[in-house]
Amino acid sequence: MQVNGCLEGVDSMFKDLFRTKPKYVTVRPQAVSIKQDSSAGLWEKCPNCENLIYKKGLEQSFYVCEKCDFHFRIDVWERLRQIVDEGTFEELHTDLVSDNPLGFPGYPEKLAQAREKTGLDEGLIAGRAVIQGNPCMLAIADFDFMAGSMGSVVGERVTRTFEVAMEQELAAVVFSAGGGGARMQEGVLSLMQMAKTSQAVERHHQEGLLYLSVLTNPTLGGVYASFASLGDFLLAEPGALIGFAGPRIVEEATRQKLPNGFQSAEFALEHGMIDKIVHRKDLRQVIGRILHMHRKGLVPSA
Amino acid sequence: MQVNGCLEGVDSMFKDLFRTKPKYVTVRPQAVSIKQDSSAGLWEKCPNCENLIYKKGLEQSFYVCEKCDFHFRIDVWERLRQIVDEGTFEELHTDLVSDNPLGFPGYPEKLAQAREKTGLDEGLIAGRAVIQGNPCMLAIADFDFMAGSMGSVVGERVTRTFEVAMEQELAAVVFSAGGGGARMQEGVLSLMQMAKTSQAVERHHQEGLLYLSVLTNPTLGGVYASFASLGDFLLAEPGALIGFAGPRIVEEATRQKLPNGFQSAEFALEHGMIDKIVHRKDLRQVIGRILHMHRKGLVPSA
Amino acid sequence: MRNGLFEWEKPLYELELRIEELQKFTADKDMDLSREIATLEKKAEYLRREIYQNLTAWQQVLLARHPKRPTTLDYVELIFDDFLELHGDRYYRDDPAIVGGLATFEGLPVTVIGPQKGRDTKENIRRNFGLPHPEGYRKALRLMKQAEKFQRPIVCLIDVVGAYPGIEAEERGQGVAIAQSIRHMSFLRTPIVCIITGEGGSGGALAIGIGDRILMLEHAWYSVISPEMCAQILWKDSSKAPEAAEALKLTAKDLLSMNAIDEIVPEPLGGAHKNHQEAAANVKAALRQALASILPIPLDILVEERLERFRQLGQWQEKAVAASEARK
Amino acid sequence: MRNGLFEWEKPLYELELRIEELQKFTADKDMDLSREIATLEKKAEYLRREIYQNLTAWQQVLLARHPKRPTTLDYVELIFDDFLELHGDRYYRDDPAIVGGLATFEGLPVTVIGPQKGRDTKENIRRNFGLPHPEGYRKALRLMKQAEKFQRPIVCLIDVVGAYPGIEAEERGQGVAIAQSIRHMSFLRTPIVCIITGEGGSGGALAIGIGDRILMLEHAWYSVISPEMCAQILWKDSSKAPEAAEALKLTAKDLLSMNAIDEIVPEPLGGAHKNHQEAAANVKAALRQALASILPIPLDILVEERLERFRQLGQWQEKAVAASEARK
Ligand SMILES: [Zn+2]
Ligand SMILES: [Zn+2]
Repeated sequence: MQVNGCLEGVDSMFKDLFRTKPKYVTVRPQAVSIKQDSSAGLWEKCPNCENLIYKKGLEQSFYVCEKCDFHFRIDVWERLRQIVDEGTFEELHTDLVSDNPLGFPGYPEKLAQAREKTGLDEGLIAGRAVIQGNPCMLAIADFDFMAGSMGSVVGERVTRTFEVAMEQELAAVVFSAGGGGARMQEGVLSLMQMAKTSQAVERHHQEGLLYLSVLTNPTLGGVYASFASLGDFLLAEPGALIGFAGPRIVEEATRQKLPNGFQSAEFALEHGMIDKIVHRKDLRQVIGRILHMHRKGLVPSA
Repeated sequence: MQVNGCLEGVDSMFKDLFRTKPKYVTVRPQAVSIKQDSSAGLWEKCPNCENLIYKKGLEQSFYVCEKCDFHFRIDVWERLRQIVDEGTFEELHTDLVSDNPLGFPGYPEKLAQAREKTGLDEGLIAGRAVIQGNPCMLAIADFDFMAGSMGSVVGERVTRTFEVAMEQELAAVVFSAGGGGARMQEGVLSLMQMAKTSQAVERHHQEGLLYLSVLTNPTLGGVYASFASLGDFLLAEPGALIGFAGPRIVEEATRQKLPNGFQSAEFALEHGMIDKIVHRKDLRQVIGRILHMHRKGLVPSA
Repeated sequence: MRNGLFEWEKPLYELELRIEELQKFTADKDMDLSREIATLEKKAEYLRREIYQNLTAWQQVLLARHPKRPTTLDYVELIFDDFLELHGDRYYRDDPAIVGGLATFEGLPVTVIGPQKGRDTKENIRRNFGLPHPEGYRKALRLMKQAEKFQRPIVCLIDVVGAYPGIEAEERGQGVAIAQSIRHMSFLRTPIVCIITGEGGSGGALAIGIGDRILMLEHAWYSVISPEMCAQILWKDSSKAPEAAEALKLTAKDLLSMNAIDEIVPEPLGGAHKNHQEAAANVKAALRQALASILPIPLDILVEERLERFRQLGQWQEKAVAASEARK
Repeated sequence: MRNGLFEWEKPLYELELRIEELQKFTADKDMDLSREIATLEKKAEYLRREIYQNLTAWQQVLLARHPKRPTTLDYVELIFDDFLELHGDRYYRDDPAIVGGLATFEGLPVTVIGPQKGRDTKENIRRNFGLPHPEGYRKALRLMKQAEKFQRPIVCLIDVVGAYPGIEAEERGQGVAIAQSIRHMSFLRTPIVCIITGEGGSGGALAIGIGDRILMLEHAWYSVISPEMCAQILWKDSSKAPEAAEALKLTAKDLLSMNAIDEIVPEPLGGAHKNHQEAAANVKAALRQALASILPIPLDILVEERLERFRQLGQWQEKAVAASEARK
């Protein structure tokens, strides 16, 4: 009963959460993953069109290739910088640290590497934010942290995002980038996060509150097949890979050549699975507009 | 305001309906449309396999060709004989007679012909019945009456079927055979019966009551696109034509060759649109079983 | 029709040409023809009213199909602000033959939905000539349910010949999609205004036509079947469509008299295609009034009244005695 | 595996053969070998327990995949009466990889749903080897909503390697279908018993796995990923599946210890395929008990408890101070 044991304190802890003053996190625009990953040069080659891009210009272009619109993967801090009104993000639920519930070989080491690589303690940060003047609960996944996969901590943070949103009657905005889907090192407990998060979404929904899900590259597996696809509005970045079984799995299972653009955001749009593809440069404004249109108290002029 | 005028009395009339003793209709097994339609011989040729069938044997075989299972079209009286516990059908809503609201040329004559041909006053009879011991509200359309199309009277009778079922907390069983769908001679008023009947189905549904819809040959157009496809259970007779736009319309509009078995019950089953195809000889038993399984007060043995 | 002009408009057109000529003459030659022009204009004015106020049912149908008639997206652009189109049914496909999304109407967030005809051949092919597949109706219903969640009013702009009668549409349950849309739209706990802007073709229109207020443009038509198909079925001759149009009672005036609609929205003289701005302004005014009249109604009552309106539609004779006697 | 026999069963099988020989010898030659036989049988009994009670995780996985293992329809036939199969999702297709319908369980009407593997090659092809498409999950959800309407208990029999990873399945929204199923199943106001009878493969199993009681057969497995795929991803070597099976903690015992299931249903010695009747009888007894324990619970509380169970699943450390310090 190890699992239960460590959970006993959750309820009371949850209630204590808002008595302690939330910690303000400074947005750190310098921590852009693309810079960490690439070599030390001044120039970055676009992986799509091979255009050479001056790195310092990328920040102004939202980390989008100006030639072909390829959207570079960005980390949570860059995402915050692009989306959130400056200085408004308060991170929550930082007291949760991943355990190794199955004693899975190599998991602690992988976690340590991911922490080192990203500077994050887990694959998703969550908190309160203001977007174009509209307060909301916000969660952002980071693909560089174990492929944005959902373990117990990610699942719990997503769940609490909706729970706090309910408590405070706020909209929820979630950026998913869960390429690995579930985190297999946490076995069936990882699978169960799909249930837990979907249920939190539905409870929030039943209160008549808005949930805006933004599918970023890639959103696959258990992340897509739970909270990420359950938004009132599903926006996606251009070219984002979106699907349940990843393309390699589909190719192996079916031994068929995948159609062009298979599982791209454009493919998902055509097949009726998302509401809209939004260029990264417009994302803040579109999200802001949707949030604004769902504010209570907008009165008919008639 | 001609339309409204004639409707003013409806509400009070509706309430009076059950004060007057319902009239018991005797089942008339001799009035089988196939006999009326065919020539005077002793033998009937199966239109599907050209098998020669001894007419007197048809009654015992439920008007199904024993060689190829072709289901002959049957009239409401034969349907009652096959489905309803003997002597239990009480016809209701017989006081409604079709008008000519649009002054549509030739409509009164068509009605007169249909009445003559079928011995019915309209294309659907409705009432209370018992099926294998289970009381229910029952409505049966007759294709031979202007292709079973839905005018104001058919729409009203279907609507009242569900309303009385709600009042008496009964299941509703409806046999559709609306090949013409809407009755164009009543114009937009005919179209509006789709709304009226669908709304009655939903109200009945919201009371947690069972609606079992049986799609018989053919069920098309406005009949299919309203009450007929909204059952909790959708059963169909083998080979029944089921669809929105009829096959000729589809062929003309698309100039494509229609696939084999297009819009057959089997096609609808494969495409996920119906629950089950039931042979006419099993229909009574299957309906009875479903009704029985939805009786209140079935208690767990555990 | 030639140059977007109907046969019956020809006398008027010729008169207008003549007036133009005279005006040009006046300007060029500095001659005073104002009396002649005034006479002709008076005559033209008379002719205009004579023609457009006495259109036959069939002429109205043709007007409603004018290729330059404003489409759903034209109205959206002219009437609403900040339209954000939303896509997809979440089951199979995004159907370009129905558009829908969020918008504001004079500051009020609304959900706008409507079939969309193409404005040129290329767009028509992409949008299947505005003939929706089941996924179009499923998208519409999804957006309506979204609107209901936020108690956002719904505005349906209806201009559709009918649901697409195609093989794939049948495979994917065109009839089921329409029935479910009618069923669930009827019970939505949010105000709904439907406006038939052009063609209101049968179940394909009714599927998104269950409203608390149902408005109809002056020259739109709404019927259980198209006049051509009606003529074909009844008289085996689709060229008798004009007679069928007459018999079907499909004009706005007819529908108002049958209580199938609440109000007729006037069009610019000659039809909405003559002046998109004016047509849209009229729709806007009517929509404003319709919303103002239903927004204050509590949702329970709103839905009850919506259901009651449809419950009352239908016409028959009551012959309780005669019927039961005939059966004895 | 040869003749339906696993490698590790070989010593036992040989011993059983030997006993049979001796018995035959006794009968044919009229010799008393009862002492020898008794000794061997004792040994066999010991070996049987030794083998089947100490199966590795991987051996359990193989057992759960035994081609003769009872399928969903086998259990339906042996446990329920009057099964009436119902078809279709009402959107696209009837998926033969998931079966569902009405039945009675000891007189109580229930809705039974489960993925269905084929019992021979031909059926396997028709049923896509029991790998559901989105329409399968949509059918399941439709039948569950139907059950909810009549407050009819739902029994899900789960045996599925996973949701089908095919092109068309992705086109039609496999992920969306699973998410919606999880979401809506969680809130159904009717009792739900889930029984993992064979394979419980990831989201494809969870989609119909949200129950008030979740039972699992002794040799079934349930995991976030198949051992082969896990080994392939982690160690680029799917032959390391046995290690992955061990690491994933996917056996019934493991799941019970993690509170992911409520109860283990015992199988006949050697696995359910050795005796379908006995396996079904055990499932039946467990189902009877499970239903008896949840049927009396008021629906409000039932749903709350269902949600609470999943709300509690997950494991982490709480390091409020450490974490916030690390960030300073
Ligand atoms: Zn580029
Ligand atoms: Zn035959």
